[in-house]
Amino acid sequence: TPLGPARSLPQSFLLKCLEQVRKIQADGAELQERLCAAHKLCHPEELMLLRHSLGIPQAPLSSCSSQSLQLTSCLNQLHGGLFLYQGLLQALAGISPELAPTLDTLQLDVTDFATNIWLQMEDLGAAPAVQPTQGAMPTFTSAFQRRAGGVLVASQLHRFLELAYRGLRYLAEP
Amino acid sequence: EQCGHILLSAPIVRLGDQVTASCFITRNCSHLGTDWRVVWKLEPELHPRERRQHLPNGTLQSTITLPHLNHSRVLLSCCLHWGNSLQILDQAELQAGYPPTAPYNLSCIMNLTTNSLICQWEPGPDTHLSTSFTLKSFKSQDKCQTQKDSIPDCVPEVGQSHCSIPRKHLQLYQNMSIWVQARNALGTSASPKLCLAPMDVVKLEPPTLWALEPSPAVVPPQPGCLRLRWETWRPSLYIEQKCELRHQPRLGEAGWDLVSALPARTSQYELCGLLPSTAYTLQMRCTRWRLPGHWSEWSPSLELTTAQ
Amino acid sequence: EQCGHILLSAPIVRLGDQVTASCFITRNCSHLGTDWRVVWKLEPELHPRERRQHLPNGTLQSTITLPHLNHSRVLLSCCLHWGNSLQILDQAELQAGYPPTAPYNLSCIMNLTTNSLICQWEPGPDTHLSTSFTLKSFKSQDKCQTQKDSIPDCVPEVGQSHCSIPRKHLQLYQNMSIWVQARNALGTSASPKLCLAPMDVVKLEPPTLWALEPSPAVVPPQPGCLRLRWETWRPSLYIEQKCELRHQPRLGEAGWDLVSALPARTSQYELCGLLPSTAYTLQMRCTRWRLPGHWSEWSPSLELTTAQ
Repeated sequence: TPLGPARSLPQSFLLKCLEQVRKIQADGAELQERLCAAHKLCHPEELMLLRHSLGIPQAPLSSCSSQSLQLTSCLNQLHGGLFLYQGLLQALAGISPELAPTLDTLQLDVTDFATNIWLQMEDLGAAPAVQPTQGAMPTFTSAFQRRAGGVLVASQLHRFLELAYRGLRYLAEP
Repeated sequence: EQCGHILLSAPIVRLGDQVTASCFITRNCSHLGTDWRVVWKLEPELHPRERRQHLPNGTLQSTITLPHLNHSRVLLSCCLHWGNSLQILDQAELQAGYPPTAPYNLSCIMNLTTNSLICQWEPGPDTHLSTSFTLKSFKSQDKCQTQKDSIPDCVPEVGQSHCSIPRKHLQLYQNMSIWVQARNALGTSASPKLCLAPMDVVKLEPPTLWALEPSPAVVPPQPGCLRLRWETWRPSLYIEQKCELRHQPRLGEAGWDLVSALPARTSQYELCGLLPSTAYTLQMRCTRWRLPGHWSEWSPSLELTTAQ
Repeated sequence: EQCGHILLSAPIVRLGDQVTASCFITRNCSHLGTDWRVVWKLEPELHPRERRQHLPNGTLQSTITLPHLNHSRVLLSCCLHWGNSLQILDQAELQAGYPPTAPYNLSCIMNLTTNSLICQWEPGPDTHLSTSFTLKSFKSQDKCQTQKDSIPDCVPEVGQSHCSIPRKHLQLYQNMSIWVQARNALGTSASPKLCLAPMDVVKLEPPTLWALEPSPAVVPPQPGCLRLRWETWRPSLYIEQKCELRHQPRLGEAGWDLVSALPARTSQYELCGLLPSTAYTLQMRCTRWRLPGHWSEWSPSLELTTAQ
């Protein structure tokens, strides 16, 4: 079954991953709450047109769904997605003085999580030969775009992590 | 390029002024088909007049006019009602307020503890805008008509209406011109200028009062008299001073009695003309004297009781 | 050129070591005539052996030897007794102490409020010399054998034996090697190294205990039972935890009873087996669980009384 090597994943690694997902989701929720309170940008659905024009990329996580979980590919997609979100969060720099600390914490936590996944892939001997390089990032040209981008990236990241959480929980089941 | 973009006549205006805001819906939104219309969302909710026009390059310009803006903050969102969803295309924040009025009641005190000139002022009414205050000054060798040397601006902590100019920027016995400048997006104002020499606004710490220890060498005080001594604040010993003593019976409604023009220090002072065997509260304050200065606060009380 | 000049064998030595100091009286003092002699003044007063010699260039060299310096500070003055006055020509300060011993009891806690790793240590005995402590660390991707990334030194406030490494320098879930380096003029020492992942030394704030509001929907508690609920510290909601409850009768000498392995939150908990109609004090603490962490402090007490 595709789970074969799953048993080789240390339980502590999975527990840490689950904790990190929850931590990043909490960071993301705080960023969204603040964007809603300060700038009335509360619903990502109101920013679909903007997302289209900004061209904010999404990250696939198809290999982590519990129905068809392929461990190595799942870890690779998870790392690729986290690496993408590192870039997107970096592109939001200068969002606003009040939100900068929340954005910094979110970025640090995403970077930490990506590192852990990469190291585990190395331990499994499943890490790609070369670290991924960041693709083209959207350019946010106004304060509004950075804030709207913040809402979009945070909500996308939340959905991405929901999928990841289910996959990791599935892997962590004894 | 953005599908929609807001342009304001001015991002910051005077309260009550007119403001116009235009949203330009470019042809980049052409992929939307025709089933959309521009919608402005204002926070707080306002209902301005709106005017639309199609520009030669196919861009739609929707302009709203707020004749008399009487909110200090308005968040404008240019949206599209598209299908059954509302899409936010751009946002802009409108601010309204007043140019700063001149700060007033500027006063300064030379503090010998912190060795700095501490000035404070009244900022004046709220301008509703982010307003910065700066304490400006320069050294002068005349009555502040001409600037001799500059002094770095003193920038108070945010929201504070006082600032301290450190000793290294001061010439204690020369005049300096001091004023407060207030600045925000709508203008600048300045307080009236003070012209003072730091030492002439020195404010001393209060002196210390002591009861006189009864001793064989000293004849006990007369009835209705009290014996005490005092010493001015040590760091001000080099300053010639005069002091004032006030006293009142501890109990009862009698007000303070004042003894003025007392010397800066004395090893023994007898205060008479008081009610016998009555508990008295005494306090003293001092000021730089013959040269100008501020009175110190009153000293902590000394409680003494007159003999029978 | 100076009339007299002191040269020390070493300005800083180990306590108990020998030190020599020479004072060179140059010919520049020739205008003094011959009625003078060299006098050493030491503070604290010591009486070292003195040796004098005339150098070829006419300079007089007076050398004193302190065989076992057992004062941490000695002020040396080279003087001339000239006529009936004592002239100080030069001064030098001798310091003596010990090289730093290795700091010990290094421990660290990840503080989620300040979002920093706070480490503290025991500095070891006084060295009598100005000794600086630096918290050094590096990120590792194994068990701290090899350094992956460096981390800037953490320099504590003067005299403090703790230092905080901010979040931006930390990888919360990766190992880092941490040690304390002590340095003074006589040497350097280092504490044993710790190897830890910051989150594995997280210390949570205590949970909050509440009495359960009596409500029609809820059957009143059995005699000798209490109903309560609790919630862990909000910023730690993402951390899987276990908690412990301790309780004791408010009066009397009975010690604490402990209920362990409780879940991180519960909307309703019934504690039974207690004395009926007795006032109890309850406290709770929690720790990160299945993953390592430190126990929080005990929560503030909740006072509840069991039913009749």
